[in-house]
Amino acid sequence: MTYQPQADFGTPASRADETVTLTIDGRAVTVPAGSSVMRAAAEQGTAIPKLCATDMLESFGSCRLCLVEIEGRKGTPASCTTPVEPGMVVHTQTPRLQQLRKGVMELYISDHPLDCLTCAANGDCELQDQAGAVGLREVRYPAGDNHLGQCKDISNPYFDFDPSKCITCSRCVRACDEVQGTLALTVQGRGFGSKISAGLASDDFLGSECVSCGACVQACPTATLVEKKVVEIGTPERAVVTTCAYCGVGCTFRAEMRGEQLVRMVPWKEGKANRGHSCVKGRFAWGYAQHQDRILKPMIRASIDQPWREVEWDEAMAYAASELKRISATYGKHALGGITSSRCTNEETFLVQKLVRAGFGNNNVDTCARVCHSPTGYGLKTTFGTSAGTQDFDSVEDSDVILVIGANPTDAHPVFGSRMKQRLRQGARLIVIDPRRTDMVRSPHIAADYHLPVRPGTNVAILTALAHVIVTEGLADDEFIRERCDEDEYRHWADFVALDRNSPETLEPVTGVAADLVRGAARLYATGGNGAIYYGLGVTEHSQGSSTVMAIANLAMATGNIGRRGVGVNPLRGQNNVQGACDMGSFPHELSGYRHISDKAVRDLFERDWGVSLDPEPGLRIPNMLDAATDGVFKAIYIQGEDILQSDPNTAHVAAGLAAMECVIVHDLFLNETANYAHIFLPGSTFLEKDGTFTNAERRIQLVRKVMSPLNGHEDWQVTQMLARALGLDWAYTHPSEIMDEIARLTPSFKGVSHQRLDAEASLQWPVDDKHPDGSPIMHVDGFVRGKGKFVVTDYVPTDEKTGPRFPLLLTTGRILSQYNVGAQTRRTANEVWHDEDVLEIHPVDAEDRGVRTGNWVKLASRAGATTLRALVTDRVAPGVVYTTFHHPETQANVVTTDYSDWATNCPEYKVTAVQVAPSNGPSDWQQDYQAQSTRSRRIVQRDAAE
Amino acid sequence: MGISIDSFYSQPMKTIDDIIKSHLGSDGPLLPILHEVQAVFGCVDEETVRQIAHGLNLSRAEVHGVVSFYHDFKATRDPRPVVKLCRAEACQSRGQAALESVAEAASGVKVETVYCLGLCAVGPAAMLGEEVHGRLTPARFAELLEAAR
Amino acid sequence: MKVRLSDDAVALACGADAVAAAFIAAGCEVERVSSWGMHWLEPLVEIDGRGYGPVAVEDVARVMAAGAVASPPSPDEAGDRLWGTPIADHPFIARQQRLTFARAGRTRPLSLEDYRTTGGWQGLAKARALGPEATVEAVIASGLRGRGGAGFPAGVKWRTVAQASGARKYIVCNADEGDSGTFADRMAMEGDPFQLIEGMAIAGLAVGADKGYVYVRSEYPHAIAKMRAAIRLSADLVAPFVIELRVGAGAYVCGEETSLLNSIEGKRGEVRAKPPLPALKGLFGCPTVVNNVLTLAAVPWIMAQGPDAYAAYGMGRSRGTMPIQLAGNIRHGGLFETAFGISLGELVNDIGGGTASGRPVRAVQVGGPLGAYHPVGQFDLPFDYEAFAAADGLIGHGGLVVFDDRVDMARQARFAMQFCAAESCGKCTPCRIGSTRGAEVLDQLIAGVDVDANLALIHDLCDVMKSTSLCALGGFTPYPVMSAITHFPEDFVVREPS
Amino acid sequence: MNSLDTLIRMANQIATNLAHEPDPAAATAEHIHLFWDPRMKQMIRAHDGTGLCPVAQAAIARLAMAA
Repeated sequence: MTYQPQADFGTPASRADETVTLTIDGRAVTVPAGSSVMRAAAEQGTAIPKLCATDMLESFGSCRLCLVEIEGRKGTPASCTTPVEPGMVVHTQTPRLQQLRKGVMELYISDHPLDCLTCAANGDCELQDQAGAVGLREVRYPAGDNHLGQCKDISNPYFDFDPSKCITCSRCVRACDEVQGTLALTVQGRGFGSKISAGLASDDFLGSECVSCGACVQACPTATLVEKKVVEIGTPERAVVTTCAYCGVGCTFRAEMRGEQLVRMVPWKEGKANRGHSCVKGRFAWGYAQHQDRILKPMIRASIDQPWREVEWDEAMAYAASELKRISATYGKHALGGITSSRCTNEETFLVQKLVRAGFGNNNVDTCARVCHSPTGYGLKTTFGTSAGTQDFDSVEDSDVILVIGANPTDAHPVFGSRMKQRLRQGARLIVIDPRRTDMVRSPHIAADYHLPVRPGTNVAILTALAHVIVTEGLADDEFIRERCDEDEYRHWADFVALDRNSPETLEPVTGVAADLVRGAARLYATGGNGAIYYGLGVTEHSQGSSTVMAIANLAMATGNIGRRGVGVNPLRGQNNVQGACDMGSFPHELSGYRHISDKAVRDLFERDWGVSLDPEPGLRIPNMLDAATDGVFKAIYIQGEDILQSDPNTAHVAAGLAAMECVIVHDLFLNETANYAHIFLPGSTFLEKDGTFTNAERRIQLVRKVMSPLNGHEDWQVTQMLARALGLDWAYTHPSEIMDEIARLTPSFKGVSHQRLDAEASLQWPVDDKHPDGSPIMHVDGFVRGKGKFVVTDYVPTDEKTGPRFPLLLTTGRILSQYNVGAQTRRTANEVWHDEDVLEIHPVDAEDRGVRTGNWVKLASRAGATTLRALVTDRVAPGVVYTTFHHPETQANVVTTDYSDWATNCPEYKVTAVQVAPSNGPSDWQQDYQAQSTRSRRIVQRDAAE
Repeated sequence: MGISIDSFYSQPMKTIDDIIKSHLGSDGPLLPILHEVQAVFGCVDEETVRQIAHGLNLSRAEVHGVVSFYHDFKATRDPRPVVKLCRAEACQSRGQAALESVAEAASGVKVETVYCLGLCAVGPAAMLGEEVHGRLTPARFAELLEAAR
Repeated sequence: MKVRLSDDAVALACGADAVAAAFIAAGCEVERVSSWGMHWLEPLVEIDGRGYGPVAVEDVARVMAAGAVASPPSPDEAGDRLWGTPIADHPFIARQQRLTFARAGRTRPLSLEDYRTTGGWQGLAKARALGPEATVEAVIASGLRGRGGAGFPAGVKWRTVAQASGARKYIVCNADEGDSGTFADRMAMEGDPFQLIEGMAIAGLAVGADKGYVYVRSEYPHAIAKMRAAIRLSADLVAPFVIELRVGAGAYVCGEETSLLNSIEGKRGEVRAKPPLPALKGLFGCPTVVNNVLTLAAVPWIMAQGPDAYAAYGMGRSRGTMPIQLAGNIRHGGLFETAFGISLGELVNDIGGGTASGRPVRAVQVGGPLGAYHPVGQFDLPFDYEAFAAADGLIGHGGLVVFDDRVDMARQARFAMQFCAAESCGKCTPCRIGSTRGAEVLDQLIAGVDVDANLALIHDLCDVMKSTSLCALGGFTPYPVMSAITHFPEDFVVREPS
Repeated sequence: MNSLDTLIRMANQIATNLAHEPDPAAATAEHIHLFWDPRMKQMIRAHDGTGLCPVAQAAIARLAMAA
């Protein structure tokens, strides 16, 4: 296979419905009105020379290579900025045009180093290509003023900037503006002195506002902005399209390879989730896949105080099977359980839950969605009838009012965050409900119309106050409610929210948000046109997480903001395959497609297909498993791709639960923190090493393709299958596509899904069934899945977690752009340069009270535990609120979080912990103990050494 | 005339934030702000760029791009008085070249090039502050530079 | 004794303030008025309609003495002095057809009373009575074309904006007059600011815009001050139309309309590709009329006197009058407004009186730094957009810069490239790199290196710049360069090493 | 906190949050029925009710009847 760059049509596609027919070089071509002449030519297969134009960016018209002649018009207009007109007759190749293009190219080359043969972009350089295309042979200009020999900026860990090679096409600047929306780049100076600058003259890329999304590098037509990996490895030779394994946006990439080496990840322009964009994680932070910390051989040990011993796969499987059987025989089958991973593929997840249900013989299976979006599943299923968001990402383009609550898209879902910012810059209005002043509240060109800095833990109160305004001021969409919802339930709900005790004024002391702000925001959301709600873990990770989701659904229904583009209720999923893991039946109470395990007809279907009988009772959720373990009745667990010790709340409790088990099987890339308590370690494979599918936050199922062989020898589904076979199950899948066929066979909403179709159609959004053969970008269009929309009264119930004299501050936790979740991947990449430790954000007033300054070490203590970290004094957080991330095991923010959880789903209350902050000199006791234990439990006796 | 650019802009003791705030009501206020900052502080330095970017909710790259585009805005303060000498065609045709040796010899005064002051029938012309001078001869130009110091 | 004396920048540059102070010290009442536009006579003093100029401080007593008698004696000095004859009868004034500059020299620039009593606000009143559509039609019927250089019919542009849909609409007055050899915009703003304001208000009424911007270059502090004051004084009269003044910041390219819009928006003054036309998507993305000062300043007269009266002046498709600016090495430099059609030779020799130096005229650059250099052989060219275009030239903003026989045309060609390099916004390649290369190639030519090859190269470069540049800066810089080479080839041959 | 305490807290939490349902005790019982593992249900049924709010107590009683 030879390397082909992605097709570039020069200017963005027009979305017009009408078409225009014109003639280009003697051939008729029909394109949407509003297309450029350049795009029309490209669609016809005629490549007009160009340098400043690329279809990711609006036309600019600066390079002057794409000139054409149009009959009846003077001169030689640029084809990128000239829109098509009916009957236009265009000539793209005439002697006159060739002469002019050559003349322009001669100017370019007169200020460009002549080092193509040693240039990193040799063979992958548009300037080189175009110089050839216009037939430039010599440069006649005398040696003159030039930009050669300028210093390179190598400050960014992933790419270099060499201004000597810059042709000042502004593609990087425009990509930063138009695609990413950060506007970190500019042209400095003017005329011949124009120079690309990252921020101020004294800034370099690393020190600038650049978020390292790489859009500029992708846009650069020369080697001016070039990945260090391209310099190191060489230009790619082939490309494989696959899906990113970081967040729930589900970006698709071309993994561009040279031999077996991954050179770069280039966002795939056809990808409907990301439309050719990426963030610093997806594009650059894949080095963990080759990191030396990866464990490639299975390991076992009899007890956790022993060192690990490398073994062959057979031995590991035999040992695991014997332990599981022993424990089942000794303690009963309910002493076993498993955890599926939202990082793994649908197929792998499906197999793990199948192993638990069919192999372990119980329903003790759960997934990490438990600790993030389980309330979404519960809340949206209850109100709408489906456990998923209602829209596709494109929908935001039609939103007039965007309400973001408990989400920080620019950091946690950056590619969608950029889409949202694009829409906001087009004029959509914005409401942000968040305890922190996130970048959505205010960052260049983005300013929320309303920021409601809600006190952590009072989301339900503020949403009810919004509903109060909508109902009492007559802003509800009565027609929608009458037609689409259960009216009795609506009236019940409306009477409740209309109570005085739910008014913004009454609730002001509870939420800490001024009543007039709440009223303004409610009016805007209800009357501002298409209103779309986007939310994240700031909604779900509360003791009333499920109520909050339902309160959001109530608001959307009350205002008629459901069932069309531009509106809806949109959970921003944390992990790449949270949606998929939930879809695949990872929860203990339901089988794939959200069908309750108690439903006999559903069970029958699976029992027939799998040839087993299923337990009709729900199994244990993760926290219940840990409780049962400390009770001594839960003894063995198979954990695929999740580090519960670091990610789950109340670390001490998690540790105690794990320590109480007799067989902990960790299946992961690295010896993670949980593995400190494991007896069997099964090496995992990265997303680059396997086939399968991920399902993103918009229910979009996309293929993950193997771009390289698994370093450990086996894809994760194969490992699970080996374990199943060792336990005596007769599984014989030869490819993940067969697993998907089984999923489709057993799951109505996946009926039309197959790898073959996904390969041909790039993606499908479930449900894909007889009623929606091509999938469902928008849900509940004609009616709710459950029939009538259900209004649920959500009374505000304060969390039991209370501040008091001992713990006067409220801690809330979240993510940062450059790191991901527990950091297992990102900490093993150069992303560390941006965030190499978790810090505690604290308001200046609280900091001053405690004598704390930025950079000081502080002790962060709750009733659950204490840790130390450094402080960052900032008014991004309100007084009384502190904030940190949980990316670093050295900090372990979850030592501090409690085991309080959502009433309906047990999703932990990560977002509200009463804490105290005090100056500190060193690590907490826990940290010291943990460090010692962590070192001890990571000892490995290598197989060769052992013999 | 009682109204001049200098008197309009120079309101002493104004801070950068005062200047930004006083322009927030208008659309596209960046150039007026930069003019006022330049007039009051003699330059638009990097710290000021950061402040303006923050105040207007722009990226600092954007503000830097604008500041560096326009010759009226200086990154650093030069305390010398500035004499803008027209070096455009109309003044050339009227013997402007004869002033060059005087300009080169200038000390304590910064001679900047300007292309046209709109005094094209009475050139060669120059401007000190907002005081315009036409029909310059080398001797008169030397006097002007001397007086400006 | 009441003495009238201009406070226009050109008068100030020639020492008018000191002269005024001397008259005041001598007990006279001094009234500061606009400039008549006879720049060689500044400072020009008027007493009872009779003129004295140029007047220096030491002449004050003599002027007062002469002004005190009914028919003053002729001046002792020979040459171009004016001494006691009625200014309005001076041939330079008498030969003009002053419509836009009808008030020049006659009124106090910031006097609302002077403005009203000389016909001010009649055009706006008429437009208000006629309504938007009829106003647009009147401007179309007048044949008024954009005076900034491009010569696009103003009324047609207005109609486009009037018919465009947009949340808001704007009137933008391009007062970024940066061409060497031009000063008509400056004089209009300094001398008759209310007329421009009235023109903008009429435009706003015609297209449905309620906001206007005047973008003045920072090199014109006096125009800025006058306009600011006039805007404030007339705010109630043009309401609800609101005018805001913006000051440029040292960028010639901001005279290009899209670059100017970017500058008002607070952006780098980079040129935008067209389409979209500013008329449809201009300032802040809204439909926008961008007109030059002289275009807008012509409108009140057109509305007050009727479009036919205006169209009666001129020739061909160039209707009305053009305020022509006679500059550079010319004996009678200043502002000469006349109907289109007058020949270049008449302007330079008959009206301008030849060179100021008294030496033979060698070249006249018409239309600013992007205009062609014309030899004496082209003096029969009529002042008309099409005629100049046919001669590979342009009338631009109507400025003429006269050079005598000492000019080195190779150096002028090099200067054109250097100017383009200094003022290029840097967006498009031919202008950004081509101007620098052009100056370098011309350096080689001046040094006598590879003359034939470098002449061929400069020819090719000019062709590329002219045909491929994004805006007129890069696109028209070849005009002075190529005209110099074409009409003055002797300056581009190998020279003896000096 | 031992497991029983956790279950009591959970049951109370569910009851509190379902207080606006037409029959809160029935809704609470249904919720526990649908989402709790049998061992958890058994443990709370076996408990004497101390610490449970009245609605939760009623719900557990129904759960016991249904079992």
